[in-house]
Amino acid sequence: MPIINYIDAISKGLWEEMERDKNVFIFGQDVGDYGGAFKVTKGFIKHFGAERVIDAIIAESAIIGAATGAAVAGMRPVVEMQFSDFVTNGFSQLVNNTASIHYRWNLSCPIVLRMPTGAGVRGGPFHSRNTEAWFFHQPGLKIVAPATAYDAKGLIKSAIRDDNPVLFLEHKRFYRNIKDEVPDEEYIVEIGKGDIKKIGSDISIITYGGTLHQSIEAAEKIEKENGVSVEVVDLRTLAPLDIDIIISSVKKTGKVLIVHEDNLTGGIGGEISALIIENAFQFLDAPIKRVAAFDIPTPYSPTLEDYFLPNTNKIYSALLNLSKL
Amino acid sequence: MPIINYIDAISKGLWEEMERDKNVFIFGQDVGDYGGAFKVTKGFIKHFGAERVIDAIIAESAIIGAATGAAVAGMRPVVEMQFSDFVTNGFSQLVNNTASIHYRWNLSCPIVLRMPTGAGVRGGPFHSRNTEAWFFHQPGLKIVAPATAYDAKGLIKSAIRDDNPVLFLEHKRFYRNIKDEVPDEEYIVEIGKGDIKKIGSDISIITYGGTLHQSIEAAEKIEKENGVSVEVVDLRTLAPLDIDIIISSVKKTGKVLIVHEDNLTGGIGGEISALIIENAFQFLDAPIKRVAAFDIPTPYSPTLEDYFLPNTNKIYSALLNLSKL
Amino acid sequence: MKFPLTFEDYKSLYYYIKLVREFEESILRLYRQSKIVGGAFTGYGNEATSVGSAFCLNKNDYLFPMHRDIGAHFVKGQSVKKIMAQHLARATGPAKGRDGTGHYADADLRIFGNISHLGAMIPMATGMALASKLKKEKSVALTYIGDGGSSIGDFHESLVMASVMKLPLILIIENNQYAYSTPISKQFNVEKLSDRAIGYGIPGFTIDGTDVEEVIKITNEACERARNGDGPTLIESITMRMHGHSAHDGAEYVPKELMNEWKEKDPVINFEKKLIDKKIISNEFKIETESKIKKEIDEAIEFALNSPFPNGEDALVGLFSE
Amino acid sequence: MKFPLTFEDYKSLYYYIKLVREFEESILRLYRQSKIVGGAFTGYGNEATSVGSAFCLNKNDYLFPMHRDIGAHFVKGQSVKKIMAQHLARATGPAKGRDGTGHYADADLRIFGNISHLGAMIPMATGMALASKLKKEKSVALTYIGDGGSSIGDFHESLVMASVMKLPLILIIENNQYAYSTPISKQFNVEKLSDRAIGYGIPGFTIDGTDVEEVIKITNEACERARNGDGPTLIESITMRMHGHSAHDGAEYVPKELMNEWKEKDPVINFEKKLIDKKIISNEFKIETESKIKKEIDEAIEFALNSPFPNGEDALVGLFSE
Ligand SMILES: Cc1ncc(C[n+]2csc(CCOP(=O)(O)OP(=O)(O)O)c2C)c(N)n1
Ligand SMILES: Cc1ncc(C[n+]2csc(CCOP(=O)(O)OP(=O)(O)O)c2C)c(N)n1
Ligand SMILES: [Mg+2]
Ligand SMILES: [Mg+2]
Repeated sequence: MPIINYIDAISKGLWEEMERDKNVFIFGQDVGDYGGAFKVTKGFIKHFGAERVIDAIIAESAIIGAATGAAVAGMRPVVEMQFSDFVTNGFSQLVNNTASIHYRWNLSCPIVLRMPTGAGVRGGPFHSRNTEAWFFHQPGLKIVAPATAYDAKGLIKSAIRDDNPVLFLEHKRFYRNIKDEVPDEEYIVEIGKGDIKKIGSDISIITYGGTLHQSIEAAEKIEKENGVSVEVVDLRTLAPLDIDIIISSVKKTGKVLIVHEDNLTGGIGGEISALIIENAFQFLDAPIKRVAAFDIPTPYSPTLEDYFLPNTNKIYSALLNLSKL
Repeated sequence: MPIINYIDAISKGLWEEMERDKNVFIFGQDVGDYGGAFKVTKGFIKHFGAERVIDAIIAESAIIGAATGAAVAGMRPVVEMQFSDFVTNGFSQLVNNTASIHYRWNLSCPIVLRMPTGAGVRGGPFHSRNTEAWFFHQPGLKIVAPATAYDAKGLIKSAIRDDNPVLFLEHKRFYRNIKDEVPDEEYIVEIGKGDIKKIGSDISIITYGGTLHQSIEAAEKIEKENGVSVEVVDLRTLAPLDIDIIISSVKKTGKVLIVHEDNLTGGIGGEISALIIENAFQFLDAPIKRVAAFDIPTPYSPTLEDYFLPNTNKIYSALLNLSKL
Repeated sequence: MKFPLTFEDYKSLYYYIKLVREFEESILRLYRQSKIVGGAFTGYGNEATSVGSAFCLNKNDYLFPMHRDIGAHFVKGQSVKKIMAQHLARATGPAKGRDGTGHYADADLRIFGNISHLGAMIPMATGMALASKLKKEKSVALTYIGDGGSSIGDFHESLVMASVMKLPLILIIENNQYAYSTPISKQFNVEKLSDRAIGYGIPGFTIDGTDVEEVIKITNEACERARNGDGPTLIESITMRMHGHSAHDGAEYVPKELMNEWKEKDPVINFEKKLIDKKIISNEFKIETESKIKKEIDEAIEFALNSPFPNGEDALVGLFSE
Repeated sequence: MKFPLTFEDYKSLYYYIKLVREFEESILRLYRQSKIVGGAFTGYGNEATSVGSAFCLNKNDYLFPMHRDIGAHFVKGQSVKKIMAQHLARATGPAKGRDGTGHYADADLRIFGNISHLGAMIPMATGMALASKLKKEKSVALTYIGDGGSSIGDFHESLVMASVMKLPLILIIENNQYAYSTPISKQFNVEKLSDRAIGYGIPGFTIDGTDVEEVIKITNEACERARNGDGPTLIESITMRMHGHSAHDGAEYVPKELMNEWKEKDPVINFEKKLIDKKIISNEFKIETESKIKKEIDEAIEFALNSPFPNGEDALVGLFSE
């Protein structure tokens, strides 16, 4: 099977869906001739034309609102935020209008919001946001956060086909650093389904997005060095959460480490912890632990950012502590 | 001691702080002659003048941004959102600028954002928001949510004196429905300190704001009818969380019910649950349970809204179930 | 729509303008009888603007009315019964009790009611205008904003977008002298809000919003430009909010003289007078229309009051499209 | 500031304009040497606007520079060393490595650097203008926005607010023909962005942003109005972004002819030529100034490169004011 970059997987998925459905269009800053700040839509405008790959003004509230309106009117907009951070400017549209269209109006709102997400690229406080916790708390939004090329392609296609608003969190650190096997044949990854990325029996890591690969690394390290068998559950979809895959892993291992790149307090790790307690309390052999970024804005300087972020070592240490409980 | 309304307690606290410090000023829509949509600042403009009680245009992003700028320049603005819901329009200012001023600039930003909050008043989806979970996840913001007149007055005063941004969530259902003893003498309630509103030994309820009184009612009912002794912990401050008061209550009772009016998923109940697990796992005799609003927008019709919201009966049932575990 | 107006048009307009006035009177009565669970807004003084502007729309045009525009709902084809059920939070309203007043959508009629956040519908209307352009539908999107609401960022972002993308959007600023208790002197510092159009490079007009013919003439031209691919239009309609902000508000802050001045310009009374004076309608027709409206409203009230509230459990249905 | 400019003023301006150009050249060199960990922006083409506008400010005026305005930092008194340390993410920069480039505040100098969200500083500048008014300080708040960034809601909300509250705010739109890869033809549809001022009822000017004297003249008048209580001014400064959006961007999307046209208007070269032609400065002074600047920059680079990165653990200090 061909091995391709995470970013190319997203581009291919977008391209195929645009070929499949002429109502799909791309809308965002610099997405046309320039192909977007990260070049995800490079070459699209030549093939699909300027009516389907539309450069937007710098006005995220109008962009999200207009895409919402277009979606209700039967189009299938795929919006690109230049960086996830700037979704804050369209926050009101997203949580008030977009999220509740179906509940209030009984109408579909098939909009995909692509957001280059996350830290670790020396982007500083305003180009590094993990935005999932805000939207996870908003009823009516679906959220996916793929961490492999395979999942990215499969999920962008599902997101576009979904009749609901879907936030597509693509980790910008992965674009050209993560590559894996992606079949040439048509496939999708279902929204709402997690994936066991590594089987294990002693501890479950529940993670997604930015910290998946570090989690796998730490799991492999502790297996090799300490003989502890760790299962790595990749949520892939954050809303709706795949509670079944979490609970069945926890029932097997009895110990849980939740890992996310987002700030600790109020991150979705808290909700996952609460759900495990509510659904599998009697299976727990130790307290649930979390590894996440510290509760500060993402600092710019490499020394600060490295200290601030979760990493393989921090996850390994947490696993080691858990294994001794 | 005089018994006064929740709303009057807020007004009095504001008034006293404006008398104390001439840098304090009120800024919001219709706050001047009209005294604000809920009349919290009724009469203020006559006493303090139009330079200290300032009617704002309808532009929440500019309001929050301007208040932030004024605060950094040495003023102490107290901003009123007409309803908490509209803070979404100033979301970017609040989470990007306001919250991180001290971290990035090492400058104080003493702004108070008063937000008439919460449901149960037939306000429908856009006049009923509980907004705490979003801001709880944003490092750099303090959040208080008083549920009594005493706490409301004590906390608005502390909020104004704090050199950091403080979100003051005043529950609009309480304004003229909740009254209690408020001393005439000067006092404050410290930010960051919870309060045991009812002592008990079998189960701990952890709650705040909109669900405090229902929690107390349910606790009293189960004590009377079923002989179960319930402790009610009123967080009062949500950020920074008073983890000590939570943990010491949990250590005593071994069973926990978290109650909030906000939507369940991604609400701050998840974080509280996770913290209890991390800090008092061995003291738990039963899974931690939660009672919260369902994961939908706040519906308008009384039948729907009543079904949607937590209430005394739901809390009582959850306590009863917990008591049997 | 064809301009100038025909006799039939005038009769139709008369019916709608009277209907709005009577409908809103009935809402206020229901409010005083505590039959309305939340707030109640009226568009007293705004009838000519809301009715006249919507009158210019075709069936497949998109309408985004605001909280003073019940008239636009009716003109676009919504039934009095359904709007009444909305106000009474019943299961038979289009929003099934999930939201009240004009807060609902009717996709068949292409009516998309507002949310409470002022300005929030302008980007959505812009998006429907974009959809219209992409689909080559020739539909226009018409929406409204208050004098106060026109300060919100969404107003600006949408007009920049619609202008540069040449979208068929029409935005009417209903300048009714007040935003809640705040007079326009504290909200903006410009003679005519339509001058904002200059900064977007689009046509802008300030019109007498109590004169239904003027409203129709200018809106109709805007529709034509929009359909011809000439982009958006900004219209400032000068009216008066002749009631309080909502039913609970006595509007004591409005100077009596100002209110009296505007009573002279009451759009319903004046339009009726003009039609009768010009013999476009007869006194008979007036009485007929009035009794027809009374009957319609009485039936709607009965329908709504006899309609059930939604079942509580139904609250949990339909968050997502399955 | 007094207008017209004195000889000393011209010399000072010459120094700053040259400093900016040399500073930015050095930043690009450091970027190519991979000494800059994140992005690197320059204000090539914008020197006259950023230097000239800040030149009008007093010590206690508030300055909110944007990402093309390094010149304004220097004029307002910031040291080359500190700005260099900022760019290199060192502990010795005013933001102590927590943010880079011009993203910091220096309360003593009343410099408040931007955050990345375009438009976000305009409300904050408006708020400082409000503080100035409330404290009767007579300070003005000066800020900037790009042609692209001027579409953002905060632009509109702030100007409505500043206008109706008569706040001493000056907003300069730096229209440099592009927003990242997007030409202005796709961003707005109006001849002059300063025409937006009409809709806010405030003075608006479109000026040649490569001509430092014109920039100073118009900004200075705006400052005077602001200090006199006459409210805000909107200035559109026409310039060219003569580099890519940031150092990684080759700007292949800019037509060669357009770039060449603008090279004729290079604000640094032209200003120098004019000063020498008019004998305001001598060739000697030029050489002196250049070597002074070179020394300053070399020292700043040395200072910054020898400065430590912050300690990782320090990341956790200072979220709140205690
Ligand atoms: C974003 C936002 N801020 C505040 C409010 C509260 N609010 C509701 S109506 C209103 C006044 C609106 O005035 P205007 O826009 O002039 O419309 P009018 O009611 O006069 O028709 C206010 C402040 C709101 N609904 N949305
Ligand atoms: C709210 C927001 N949206 C998007 C961006 C991404 N972005 C950064 S700079 C830029 C282009 C800015 O163009 P302009 O305002 O003209 O300023 P210039 O860089 O040309 O000086 C964009 C889109 C941003 N920083 N903020
Ligand atoms: Mg109004
Ligand atoms: Mg530009």
